[in-house]
Amino acid sequence: MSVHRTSVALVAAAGALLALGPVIPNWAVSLVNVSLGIGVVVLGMMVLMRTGLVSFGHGLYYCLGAYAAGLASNRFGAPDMLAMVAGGALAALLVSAVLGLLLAKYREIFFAMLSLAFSMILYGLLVKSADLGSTDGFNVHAKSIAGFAVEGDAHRLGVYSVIVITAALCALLLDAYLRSHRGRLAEAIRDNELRVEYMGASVFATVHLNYVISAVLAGVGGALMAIHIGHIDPEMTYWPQSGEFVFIGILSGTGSVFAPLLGSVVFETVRSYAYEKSPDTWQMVLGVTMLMVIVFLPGGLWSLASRLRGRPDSARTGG
Amino acid sequence: MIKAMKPSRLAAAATAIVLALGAPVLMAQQKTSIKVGFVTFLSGPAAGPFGVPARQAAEAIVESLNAGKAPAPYQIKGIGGLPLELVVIDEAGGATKQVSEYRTLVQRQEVDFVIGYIGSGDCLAIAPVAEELKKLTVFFDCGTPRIFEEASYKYVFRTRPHATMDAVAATLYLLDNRPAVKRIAGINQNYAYGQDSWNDFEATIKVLKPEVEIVTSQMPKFGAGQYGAEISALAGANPDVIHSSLWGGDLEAFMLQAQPRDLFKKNILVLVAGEPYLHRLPGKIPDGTVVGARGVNAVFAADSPLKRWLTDLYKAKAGIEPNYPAYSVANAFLGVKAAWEKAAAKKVGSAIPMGANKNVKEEMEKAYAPPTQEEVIAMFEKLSFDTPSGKVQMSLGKGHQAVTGTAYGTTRFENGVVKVGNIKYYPAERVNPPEGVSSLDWIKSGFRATAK
Amino acid sequence: MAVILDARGLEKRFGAVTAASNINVSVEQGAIVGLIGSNGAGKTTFLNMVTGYLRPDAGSILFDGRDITGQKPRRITQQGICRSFQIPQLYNSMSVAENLMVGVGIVASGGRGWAASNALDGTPEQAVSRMLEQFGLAGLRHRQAGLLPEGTRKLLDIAMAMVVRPRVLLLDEPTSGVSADEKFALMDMVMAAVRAMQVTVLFVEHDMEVVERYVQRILAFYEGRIIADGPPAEVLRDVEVRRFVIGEQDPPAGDRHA
Amino acid sequence: MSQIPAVLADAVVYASWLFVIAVGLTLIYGVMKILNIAHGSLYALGAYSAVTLAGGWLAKGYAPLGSYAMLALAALLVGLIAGPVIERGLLRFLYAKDEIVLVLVTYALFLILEDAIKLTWGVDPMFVAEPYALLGNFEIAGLTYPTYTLVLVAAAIVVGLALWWALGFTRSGKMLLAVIHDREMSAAMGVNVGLTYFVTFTIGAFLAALGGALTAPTISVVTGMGAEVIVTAFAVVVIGGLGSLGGAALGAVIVGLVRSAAVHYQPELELFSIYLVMAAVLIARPKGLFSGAEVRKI
Repeated sequence: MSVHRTSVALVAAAGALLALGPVIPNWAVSLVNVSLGIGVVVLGMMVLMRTGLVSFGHGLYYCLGAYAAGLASNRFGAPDMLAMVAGGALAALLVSAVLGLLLAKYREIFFAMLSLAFSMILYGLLVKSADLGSTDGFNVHAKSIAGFAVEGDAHRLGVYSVIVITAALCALLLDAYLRSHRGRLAEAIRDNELRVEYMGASVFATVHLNYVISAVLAGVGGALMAIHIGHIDPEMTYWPQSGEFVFIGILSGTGSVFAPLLGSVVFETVRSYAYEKSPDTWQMVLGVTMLMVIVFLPGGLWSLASRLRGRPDSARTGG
Repeated sequence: MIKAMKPSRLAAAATAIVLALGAPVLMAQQKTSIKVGFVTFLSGPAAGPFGVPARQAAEAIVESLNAGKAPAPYQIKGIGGLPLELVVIDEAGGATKQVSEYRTLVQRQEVDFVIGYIGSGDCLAIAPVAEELKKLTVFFDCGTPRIFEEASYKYVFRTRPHATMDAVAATLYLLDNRPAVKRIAGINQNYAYGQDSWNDFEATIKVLKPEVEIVTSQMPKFGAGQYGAEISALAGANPDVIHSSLWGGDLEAFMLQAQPRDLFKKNILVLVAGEPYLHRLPGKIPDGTVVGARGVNAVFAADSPLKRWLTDLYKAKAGIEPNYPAYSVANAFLGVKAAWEKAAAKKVGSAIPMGANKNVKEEMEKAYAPPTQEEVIAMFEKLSFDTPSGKVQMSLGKGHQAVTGTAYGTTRFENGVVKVGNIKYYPAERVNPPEGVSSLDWIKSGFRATAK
Repeated sequence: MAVILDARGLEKRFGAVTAASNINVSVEQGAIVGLIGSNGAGKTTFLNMVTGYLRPDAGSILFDGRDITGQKPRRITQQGICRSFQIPQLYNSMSVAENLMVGVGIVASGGRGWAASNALDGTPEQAVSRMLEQFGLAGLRHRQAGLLPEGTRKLLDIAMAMVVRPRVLLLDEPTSGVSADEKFALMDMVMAAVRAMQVTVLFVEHDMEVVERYVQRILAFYEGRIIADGPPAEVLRDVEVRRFVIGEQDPPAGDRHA
Repeated sequence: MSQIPAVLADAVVYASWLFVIAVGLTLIYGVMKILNIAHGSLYALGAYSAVTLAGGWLAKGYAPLGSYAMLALAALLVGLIAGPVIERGLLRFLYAKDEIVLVLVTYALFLILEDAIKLTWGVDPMFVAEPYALLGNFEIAGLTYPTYTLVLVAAAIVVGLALWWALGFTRSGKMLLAVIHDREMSAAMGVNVGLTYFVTFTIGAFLAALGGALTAPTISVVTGMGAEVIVTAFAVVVIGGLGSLGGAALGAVIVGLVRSAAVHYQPELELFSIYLVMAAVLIARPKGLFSGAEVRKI
């Protein structure tokens, strides 16, 4: 049964990454950090996509999480990585619980567009707030992990470990949820809301819950990125950022919690090489990649994986 | 003969000779070239006015330096005799992406140092990473004073003065020439640079002339393109002065829309960063407009061999006069070159006089090996060096932040070209805060505050 | 026998159209009732009001003595009334077994609102397997629902209604779109399952053979009214019924969406 | 002096501009259910072509008035070349895809076109201002407006009326509406959906390019201008109700008024006024102002 396999595989992968931490080159560490930080956000996109929803404004929670983490460390004197992650999750939780009441009634393009509007409003607010550095944002420096101060190499590995472990944890929990009866409702709702209601379950409650879950994941991802990058700015809630999350979500596929994590590694690698090798046409490279995936891998990269394993491709995009 | 010479003089002479001719040969087996990461906007709205001119300047300067064509004191080939090679990266995509790209540049490309960054947000984000990766990084264009006022860095330098100077000098110039101004309006992009630029200007003029009235401050969103309503609002407020830090496509769109609507009939326009557009908007910039070039750059730069050098190589590359981003790039390259070669000379100078030790070859190699990054940084701090825009002193931010004087002038449209006349120069210390004082405090204190 | 479903004076209008006027129906536990009438006669409107898809303009619906008028479909399902659909409402991207597992899962994770009678016996997996057996779908458990032939879709649609263990089952044209030679096999299967679980059934049907063969009682609808109510033999002999209902049979409504 | 006339005048001008850039977007969505992000790039293409053609025309010293023809020509060329190429060459293979995936397809297209434009025209801002000033000025409430702004307003009205007529009173227009209401049905009824899509997208592309061409003389065309415009256009059509012509018009007017009022009375709010409106409208009317509620048959 896939229950144990996924969880075991996740733990194993996390363990392997942690073991590799000290030996792999610095840039690889950074690649893993970014990919997993983004990957956690895309896990959130995956929950939505399973529910048949796509948000063009998930940067809202990514950014919120980052700023919460940043303020936790710079203003509220908690420059502790765990506190920052918790802060990011909490901020996303509170806001999404409220906005969710509204958005859970929306579907398709209208859900996407209302999310977009909210994310752009946050952008406007941040640009206006000079004491948060306006568009320049501000720098963040996490000084400790669960109270243990870290500096230099310890800091580098600390950040890496916190990100790897958090990402693995998020994936584990999400996987458990998606396999639960409640979690399975997501796809049922995507397929046929009417029937779900006639089977006695509340579509609204489920969509709301999934929305909040995806927001919290985005918040955690934002906090992780704030810790790794050490800088946050309103760009994080600007629409192309949200578009990128959707793209990675589609690129990855929704077949397994592994998909978003691997998908974002692939995306980060492609993007970084595009920047490096063709500084003048990296957008073109990304665009073409995107089209290739949509045309040749409709189920996302994960469908490739499941095809290789000769299993029915359960990966599907939103809507 | 040689015996009679003092060791130091001997060393100096030797340095000059060897660095100019022999050094590369001597160092062949160690290091054959210097890899420079260069980051600038290649896409997006900032690419045209800043990003690409900066890149063209960088490429032209590198060619010229490698060919040893630069005038004194930069005639040594490349840097310290080593040829430079550029790795260019697009700055677009936001600070988050830039941090990743910077890591790639330093760790995968293994560049020797990085010159770059136009966006203030990017500079703020990169600085701590440069520190973490211990890589010499020189910001050539970004403006925010926050970088060295909020933190201090060992590996980070900025070879252009920060933006406070622009606002302060603009105000001084305005009040020197039009002491009567009363009604002030502004139109600035709604992002950090635009906001800071307006706030500094407002603060300065309030200090120097408390009775002025701010009639309106328009803050169109970055890249808005349509300024119809803003122009009406500005006209409706009928100000004596309109302050603007708009740049690039936004400035041009604003001018193109405002000028036919006679917005500037009854007031003075102040364009803090207007210089690059003078040649682009002939006839669109009203006479009497106050323009700056964010430093003693371009039209304001006094004629000198270095200015002629930059002008020629840039014209050859881009076909037009270099604008201030090109000057900023020159500052950055020449700053590193000066520090590097000073460090090299120091090594040779401090080397034991030849012959004192039997193993002369070993002595030579040690003395002529390229300086370490730490040695270069040690020389870079508090360095003062010549550039096409005059002397640059690294006197703020514990010797990491440049100050220069600046200048403003007034435009005059003459037979098809916009001339800048009535140019006034403001010395560095008059328009820059002293070490250890934040720009805004300095302004608010009426330019009196000193580090406590 | 105890009355389980009791509709009193139901009214429903859509603008000028009267979809239901003064509908009075009371159904005993375990009864199997057929609803006949031409399209637009008000059969489906009645179904929709009972299952909460439409709120009646007037009148009340009692289920097992409790007033459920105007409650949400979800609440009504939880109390033990479930329905199938004229156009099968499946989870097309899921396998047959998963389609049922969703329902079982909802019941299993239950929570307040659910009537005791819905409680599963055995594990969810067992509940699903039992249902697959009863509807002869065991062989198809791994097939994707979206790719099934119409007859099987109908069957699965009904199984999905049964899997949440209702006490009253409403079937909306179970045999429409099913080929003539399939329809009895399908109905036999359904009825067997229904009897095994002692479920009260109301079903809308155009096919008189099917009606005659399976029901003990018929409600004949015309222009939103019930024009006849009684045992098949009686009702089908009724003059009005012969003219308004049987006289003009409609072709089965074609599938307009999925 | 009361600001109200100025507020209204600026609102009208801005609304006209918004309408011209948004109407093609809503048309394409209405018929093809594609929210076309590449609309922004087509807008930019229109602007760049306009600058090139009109600039070239004036450089040759031909009659200045001819530059307006050049603007129109630029829009036509982009519409008739880029439109068909994109629709035949890419989109038609993907209609089966999910609505959201199609948005991503156009996003990919947008990225590709952004660099294509850069490679063709370089990154230097370009402008051709003559057509803007050529027609002189007029005054409203003591404020000067270039007569060219009237051209913009007129263009908006003409485009609006033309589409309204074409959709409501011509055979092919009625077919279009049929497709809007029910793809399968109209296909069954023998409407050539493929052709309809082809024509619609071409017209949509033309309208995007027209927006760019008409804007070109008032701005300096720069790389990334498409990105700035597209989200604003989204807001407008979403406010009005996706796929609704009248909606786009109403959306444009509302946004125009709000923004103009913000600039005159509360410049601070300009930045997100449009998104506040968008959120408010969507909250009040989940599918925008003009949108028919669809009933589900079960």
